[in-house]
Amino acid sequence: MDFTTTYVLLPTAKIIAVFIVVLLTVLFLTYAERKVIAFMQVRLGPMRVGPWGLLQPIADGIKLFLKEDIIPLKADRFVYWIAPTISIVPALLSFLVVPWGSETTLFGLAKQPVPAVISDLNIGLLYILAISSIGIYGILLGGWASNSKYPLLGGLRSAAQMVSYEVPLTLALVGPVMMANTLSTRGIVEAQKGMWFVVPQILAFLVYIACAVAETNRAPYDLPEAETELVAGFHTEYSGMKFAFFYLAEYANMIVVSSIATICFLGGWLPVPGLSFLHLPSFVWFALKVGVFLFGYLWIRATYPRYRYDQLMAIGWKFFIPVTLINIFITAFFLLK
Amino acid sequence: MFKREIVELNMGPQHPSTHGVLRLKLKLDGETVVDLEPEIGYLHRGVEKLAENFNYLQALNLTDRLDYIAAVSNNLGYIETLEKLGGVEVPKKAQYFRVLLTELNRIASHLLWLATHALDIGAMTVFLYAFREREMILDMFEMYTGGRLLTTTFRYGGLKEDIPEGFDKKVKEFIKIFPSRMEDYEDLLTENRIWKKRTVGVGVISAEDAINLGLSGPVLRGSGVPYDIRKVEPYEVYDEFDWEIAVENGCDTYARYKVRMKEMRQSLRIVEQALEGMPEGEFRAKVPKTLKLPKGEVYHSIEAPKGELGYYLISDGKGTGPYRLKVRGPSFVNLQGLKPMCKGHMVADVVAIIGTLDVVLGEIDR
Amino acid sequence: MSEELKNNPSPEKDKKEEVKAKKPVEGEKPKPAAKKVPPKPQIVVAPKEEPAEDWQKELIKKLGDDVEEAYVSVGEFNIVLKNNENFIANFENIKQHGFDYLADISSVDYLKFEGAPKRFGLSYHLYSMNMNRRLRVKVFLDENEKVPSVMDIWKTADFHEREAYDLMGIVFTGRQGLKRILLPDDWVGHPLRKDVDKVEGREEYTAKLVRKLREED
Amino acid sequence: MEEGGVGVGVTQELIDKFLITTKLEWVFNWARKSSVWPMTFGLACCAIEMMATGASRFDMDRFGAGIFRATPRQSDLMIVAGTVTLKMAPVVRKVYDQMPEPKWVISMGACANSGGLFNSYSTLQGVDKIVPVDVYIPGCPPRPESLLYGFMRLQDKIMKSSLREKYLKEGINV
Repeated sequence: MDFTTTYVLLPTAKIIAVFIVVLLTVLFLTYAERKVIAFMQVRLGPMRVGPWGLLQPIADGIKLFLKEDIIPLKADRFVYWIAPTISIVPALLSFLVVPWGSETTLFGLAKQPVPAVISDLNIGLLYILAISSIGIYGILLGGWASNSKYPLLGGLRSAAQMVSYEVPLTLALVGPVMMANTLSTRGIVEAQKGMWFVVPQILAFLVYIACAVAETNRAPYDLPEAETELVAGFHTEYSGMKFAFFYLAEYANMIVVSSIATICFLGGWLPVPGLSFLHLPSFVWFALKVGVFLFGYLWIRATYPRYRYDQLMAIGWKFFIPVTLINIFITAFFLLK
Repeated sequence: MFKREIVELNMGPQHPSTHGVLRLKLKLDGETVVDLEPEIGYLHRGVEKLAENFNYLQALNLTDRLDYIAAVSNNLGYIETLEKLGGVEVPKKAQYFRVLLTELNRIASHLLWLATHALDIGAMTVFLYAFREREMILDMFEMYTGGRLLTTTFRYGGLKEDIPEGFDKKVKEFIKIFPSRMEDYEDLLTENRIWKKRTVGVGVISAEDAINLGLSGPVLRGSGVPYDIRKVEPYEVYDEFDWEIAVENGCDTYARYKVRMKEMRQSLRIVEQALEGMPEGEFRAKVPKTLKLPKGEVYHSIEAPKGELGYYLISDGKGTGPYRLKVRGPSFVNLQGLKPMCKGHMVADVVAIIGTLDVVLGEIDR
Repeated sequence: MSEELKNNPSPEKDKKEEVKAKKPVEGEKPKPAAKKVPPKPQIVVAPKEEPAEDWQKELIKKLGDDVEEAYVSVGEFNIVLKNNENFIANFENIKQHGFDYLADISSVDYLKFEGAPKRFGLSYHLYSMNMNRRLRVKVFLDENEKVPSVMDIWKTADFHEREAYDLMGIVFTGRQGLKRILLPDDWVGHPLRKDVDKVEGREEYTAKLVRKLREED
Repeated sequence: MEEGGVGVGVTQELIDKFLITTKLEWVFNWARKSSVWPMTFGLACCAIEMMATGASRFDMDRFGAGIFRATPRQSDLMIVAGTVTLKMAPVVRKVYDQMPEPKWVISMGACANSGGLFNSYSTLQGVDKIVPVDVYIPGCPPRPESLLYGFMRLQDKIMKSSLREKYLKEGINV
């Protein structure tokens, strides 16, 4: 393969493919959310816009794009403007190291199969964690720059929440990393060929799920935007496209954390043990697993009430962190043996 | 290095969880409430003044719109006040049917409370489940009165018209379905750890304070005071049924939640008995076409879903309408409990406490 | 109308009277109505009776000279108190008598009411949780006459008194924060007074509001 | 929002020259009508029926209008559900001003339309005195079906709206 294909054409093709797929998934995740929750709530959900309401997210998108963009008079204009961008860009950047399958030829573009990941960094997991920490600045700055009280409270809540939950989230991922002995996302998946890490790392897995929900501000940890308390939380003052960015970032983050869960605990693109005779393409397995997580998100949202701010902090620091630490010790003990 | 600052936060009148147009001026230290001042009157429609300009029947329409969630209860209280002053005997059948409808309304009102309270705390599915059952009750109202929400149900001396055919079938169906639906809500909430965390120990008020503040209804009964006007001063035919007052001793939001849940079950019991024991006969006593009441005054209170609903009626004996009609709305008085309940709690708890007080602004502002 | 009732008693009447037997006056009430001559409209007055029960007599005795009038009407026990220096002490007395629950304070404008001693009136509706009794304490006030607040005895009086001030213009002394509660702060007048029309002040206020909104645009 | 720019008078010619209408406008209108997010703005009795409209039996989400936003900044439609009192009127106006364009107002129920039953000293006689209303729904309170019908009429109105006419009518700063 020549230089251009390897270093320019292939990566570009991968980036475009991933970007389109992610954006489409995000869009239809909003549709799925409304539809799934509607069925759980004995309703029908969107059904008038296009067949089965399938065009709903597109209509929403166009409408938000066309909406008047209000910047409050007292807001810090530059920070106010840049906050949504800070929010969404890291969310999309995280997909750089998410392996969506084993190998791909990119519809014949590549002559030999190449790894189905944009870039197989040897510190992939660390990269995701680092990048996704930046996203919180978007929320924090957005809340602050609005110069209004509800967004400020929302911003403060999210800052505290994210800082608290980043720690157990990271610690929960240490277990799988120790077992795989690598930080590369592909490496972690490949290490699970014998047994998925969800079995030995069940503690870490449960903590990870709980923290991931908190990290993405979803119910029952949706305090930064708790509608009934803070009107709309940090994005109360945002309208139109800027609000849409926050909205998209939230859903993109959901996909990111679901992907990490799939990679670290559920064997990534590997087929479900016992079902490998189906011979499904690897990216289908990956998508299915991520889908299960996303469905879980919606299910939780439809079921649980919301935590209170101080209670959320309490379980984060007093329960999740000790549990993950214990898990690390246990893992280390067995690995040493 | 850091300066502690008390932040003033305006909650409402346009806020999703103030149940209408209640406005709270909060003083916050971080997220902790230091002080709070409810500001009301954003729905003050001058009901009492209008009643003086209306005749007795027209004023009945106004009572619908006080506590618009429990219009039937309001009608009942008002009509009974008139009947007390006029001294008319209501036929047994009308009394039974009044009890039946009022208790159905109590269930509907509590369902709406449950829906909004749960939504405020973040459990959105309960909201939609509760509305589903509420629609069944509204269907019955519609069948009898023609209105879903505002019913203008009863008339001086009895009922507006006879009970329609097929009404009992609908009630029976509801009685059959409702207990299992109650289980559903309880499954979602009662033992839910998050729900308990959000409600236990939140908004505590002692029985003494509650009486001193004039609180009534489930809020008072949640503090262990068995004050239910249906039992202590029975009106209509409540003393003929077998039921219990729902009381809890927790004094907190969770206790009040349990009181209302129990009350729905008790109401269903009364509905069942009222339907079974429904006597035959006249549905309305013989009363003159234009109503004129003797000169005098009367205060009559009933147990509305929110608490003691009292009407103070003065008649000058001349006009065909009230000389003065004062409404003692339970929510108006219960709202005074908000301040002592909220102090020292967090913003999120304020939302829960407003929900647990179950205030309706139509009744507060009148 | 009660006359008609007497002539055509409903079959359930007897039982109903049993139920309500504990209320003293229920039986006597139709009497004055019976005197009524149908073609000539004439004011029927709900009768007033002497208080018969022991606790009622005891309470009247305890309050002594401050009681202007005490009677039972439509089954309700009324005490009319004088608005004098003992006002608060009397209420404390009443509370010690078991009336621990203040249900309501209503303000009334008696301007067009025949036979009222003074223009305004306040009715305190009290209830005793332990003994299950009700009591109405009334006090009559002249225009611009002030009345002491009972907020120190029952905290619940706060909203009620503010409402009476807002809508009727009755001023309570000895309390904090007596300001408008239902109407906007810049409202002029007290709408529940009988000499105020039901729409008085609305058009002016609306016009002011619309003008203000126009200016802001 | 308050960006001014150089004011130039709008002429028919200018608009015909610069505005691509028809097809694109159809897409815009379609998107707008399919995604009308109402604001949770209950005032009185009608608010309960508005809630019922959003709940399981009537389900406004079918029309894509199920996302009730709590903040005016993110909503497209204000349903004035209930009596507007004089004390509340400035707040209603303020909330309306906070909504981003394009925005619509449904006046729900007799009180919001004309004051209804409450011809008294403290009520505003019709919300149209302070905000422009697109659709009036009669009833006291209107049934959820009425609200849905009113909402569909609003959708029709949105479909018929045209930028060209709007700019010609109001004038625009180019």
